[in-house]
Amino acid sequence: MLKDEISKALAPLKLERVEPGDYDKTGYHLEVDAAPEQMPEVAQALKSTGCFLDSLTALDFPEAFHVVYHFSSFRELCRTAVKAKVPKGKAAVTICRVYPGANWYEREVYDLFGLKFTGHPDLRRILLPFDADFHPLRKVFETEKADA
Amino acid sequence: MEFLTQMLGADVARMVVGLIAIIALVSVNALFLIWMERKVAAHMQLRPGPMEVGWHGAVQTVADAVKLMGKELITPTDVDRPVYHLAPIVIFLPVLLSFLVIPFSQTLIIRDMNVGVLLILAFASLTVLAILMAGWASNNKYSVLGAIRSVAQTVAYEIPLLITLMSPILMVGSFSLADIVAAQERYWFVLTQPLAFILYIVCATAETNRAPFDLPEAESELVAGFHTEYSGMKFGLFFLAEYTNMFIVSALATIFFLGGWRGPFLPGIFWFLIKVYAIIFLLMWFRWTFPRVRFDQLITFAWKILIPLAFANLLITALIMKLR
Amino acid sequence: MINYFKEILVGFWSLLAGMAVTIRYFTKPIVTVQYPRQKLTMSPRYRGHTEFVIDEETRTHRCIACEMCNRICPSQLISLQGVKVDAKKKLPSRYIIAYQYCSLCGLCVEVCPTKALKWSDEYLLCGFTREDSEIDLLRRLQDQQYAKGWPLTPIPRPKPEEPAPAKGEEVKE
Amino acid sequence: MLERGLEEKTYVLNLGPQHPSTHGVLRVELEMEGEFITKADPDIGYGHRGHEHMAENRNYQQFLPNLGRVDYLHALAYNQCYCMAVEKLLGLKVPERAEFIRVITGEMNRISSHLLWLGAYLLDLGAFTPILYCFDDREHILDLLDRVTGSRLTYCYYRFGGVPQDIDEEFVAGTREFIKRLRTRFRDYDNLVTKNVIFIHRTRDVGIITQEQCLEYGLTGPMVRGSGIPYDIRRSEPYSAYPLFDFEIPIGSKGDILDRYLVRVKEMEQSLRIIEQALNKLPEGPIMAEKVPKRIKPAEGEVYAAVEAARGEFGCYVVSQGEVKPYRIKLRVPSFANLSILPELSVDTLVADLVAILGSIDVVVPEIDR
Repeated sequence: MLKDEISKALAPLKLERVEPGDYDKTGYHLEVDAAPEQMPEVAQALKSTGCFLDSLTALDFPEAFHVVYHFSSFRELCRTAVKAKVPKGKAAVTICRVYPGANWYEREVYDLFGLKFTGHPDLRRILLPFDADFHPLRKVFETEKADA
Repeated sequence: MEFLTQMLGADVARMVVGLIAIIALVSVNALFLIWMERKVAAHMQLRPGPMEVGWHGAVQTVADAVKLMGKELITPTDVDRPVYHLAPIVIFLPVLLSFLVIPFSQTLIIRDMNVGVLLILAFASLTVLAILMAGWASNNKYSVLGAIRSVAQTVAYEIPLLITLMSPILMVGSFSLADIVAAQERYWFVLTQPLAFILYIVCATAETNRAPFDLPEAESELVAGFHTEYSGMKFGLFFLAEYTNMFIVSALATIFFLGGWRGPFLPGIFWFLIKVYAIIFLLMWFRWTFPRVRFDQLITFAWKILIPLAFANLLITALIMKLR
Repeated sequence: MINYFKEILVGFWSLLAGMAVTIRYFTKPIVTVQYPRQKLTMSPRYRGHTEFVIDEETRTHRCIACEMCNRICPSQLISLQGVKVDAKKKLPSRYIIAYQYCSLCGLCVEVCPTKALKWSDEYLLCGFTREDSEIDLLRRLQDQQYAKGWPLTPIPRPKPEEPAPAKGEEVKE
Repeated sequence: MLERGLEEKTYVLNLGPQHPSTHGVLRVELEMEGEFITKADPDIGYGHRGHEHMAENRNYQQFLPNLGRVDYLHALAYNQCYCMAVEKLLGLKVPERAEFIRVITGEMNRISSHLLWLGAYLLDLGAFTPILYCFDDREHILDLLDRVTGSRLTYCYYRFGGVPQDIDEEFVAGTREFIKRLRTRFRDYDNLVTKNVIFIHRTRDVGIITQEQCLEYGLTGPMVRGSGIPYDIRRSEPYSAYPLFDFEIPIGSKGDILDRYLVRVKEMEQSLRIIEQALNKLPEGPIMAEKVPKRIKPAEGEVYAAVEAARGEFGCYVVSQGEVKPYRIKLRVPSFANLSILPELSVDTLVADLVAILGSIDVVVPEIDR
């Protein structure tokens, strides 16, 4: 089972939480919580088991950004959700050395949430104009203000 | 006519009248060809094409031409002005002059020269100069790329074109177009020179920058290639030249391989035009069927396939002629 | 050497096969429709703009101005005003859709408790101004009733500040 | 420009945003040396409409029409994915007939998307005529889907718990006829395109994607299948009624453009097979789940659902805080990841190849921009 393989690969990292998910309810086979600094190692471990980065996004909660990484595999169905809580004002750590595909995802998160990724080679805005001065998916962002 | 003859002498009068006739022919021919191209394309694509102006849209191209003439001639900033303005004229003139030596029928030929073929080919090479001028002067990267491609393409394709035409010339022993037609009294050269005919059609397609060899104006890569920056009638002249060029290469094919104006019942001019338009239809058929080749493949194709085959064909022809 | 010629021949043959396809289609009848000259019949579920269902029995609409459609509309394009005609019954006095914002999702038609809305099969919709695409369903209903020779549904006014225009005038645009 | 270009070795060429072959408003900044590309930098976001932000300000049902506008070519798959995600959140069970209808219409939509791709791709390569034939076929699909869904392009047909309107006999008969028709048309496409020597030379050994790259960039859909990885969510993570049908996953060997082309063409044939089986097995029964709440207010939680769209994996990540509006909806669109490999693929290729590669990725730019 790929699920066990991944758990085994993640074991030496001593992550906050690695437990099987309720697939019928959430669509995850494995739920992982990690510290943002651990993300490159987590990504490396997942890559060694043959997982690819499915999607990367963030959630804006009042106290912190949750960066959510979804991993999946070509070989066997195993969806892994990794969450890294980044307190407001701090930066996440890039994984695009491991997965070059994360480059654009991280740029997108930076663009829409204003969350910086340390170590990212090219952290520019991607969807919005380069001179935009707002981050629309933050909960404090109001549409009306942006229109005006 | 007589007045002109007296004043200028028979030869010059013939030239003047001929030139006027040519300009009329070129315009009418282009208008017809554009309409034909639209109709051929449309019917191959299961649609009717222009239907609104005139019978089955026959006058549509006239309307378009009027629109083109009415359009403002925009000159972009930072173009090389003299060259930019000159290019449409340069592309149009040689095309016009090529008509001088084409025998439309036994008698309908403005000037039968003994180097007719060479004249046409020499003028045809001038087109590339105009394209290079247009592309370079436009100060547009797409245009420059189109122009550069065009030069390389013409250089690569003129060689097999000339070598291919040498085989029938060898059989006739004359560069005069009228002589070549006259030599096909018993049979058309397409029967004895089928390979040369195919090679010629391929080269002619490339020479006129038609799909699948329309790289100088490949719209999916270079937007519109060398004439990206031209508007109004200047663009119209490029367009006119393209379609007139098609007519000339098809006329050459007719003269060299399909017996020129020869044919039963109808007067020679009709046979000539029927054959020319049949070849043009073939070129249009290519365009609406094939994808475009890549630039390096185009050159490879010319040097690795066309030129060896053309040479082989020439050698075999020469051998047979010698043995006979 | 043999490969060289074989490749040329195979390639040449494939080109001829392609040309055979296009010339076959060249002779086939055309499949397109000449747009404004030929009319299409729309499929029964075609989603044009919404309009009132005319009840065969009462010969009028079934709208009770409950504003369900207004609430579910993703684009908030329905401007609906209801007026109480008696203690229980509520009728719309104004039902205008700003069709230019409509995304044709169909939620308003589905949510309607009295099935008062349906799709029209109008597809030749164009106009010069934004106002041209604002469709007054109550007026449209009257037009349809007028065309059938049925009595027109009066448009109730909440509190008429000015005398209501005569029925005949309302039909004329 | 030209004067400066003479001194420097490379120059910058803007491909797009208004360019015939960028398929929408995509701009690729090319650094070129002659006709060779040394660096390509796609610039996206011209069509950014803020779908994800819109989702946070609407309730669950009101977001439905947006899905048809993310990828307008395979809108029904996107509808389905979002519905699946919310159904998972609500714990709804979709009746079997509705699942069958979803499969049939979704696969029809997939064929129409692939057909449009085929035509537009040939247009990129300079062949004009195939797109009209493809449109002719596609028109039949649109007519059929029009009968069922009421719209021709930006469908908004599936609902939480099923589908709102049933399919009728005429649709079934029309679909069967269409399947027959398309199968004969494939022969023409074969002769006109697949076997064409120019087409083969343009596409063979160009834009090769290795399996390693698929993994690194998170590519999905025909992109990975062209590289020989049989990854298809319809098979690997069976959803809807797909486990009931027998179909193959066509894969390529080399991962070049030709492989991706062939994969898509074969996929159309497989889709026809699926539709045929679904029509034969079509069960009777309700089309809507029984207890669909009028007011959609899922409990707190999050869910990730994915479907196989025409371009790859479309994922819908919905986070609910127990309110009528979703807390966050992330749309994982396939084209976004698929396009991100373009800079790597385009180095040291010709412009003509770049156009061919870009076309073979099959991007739908509004989907990337969201």
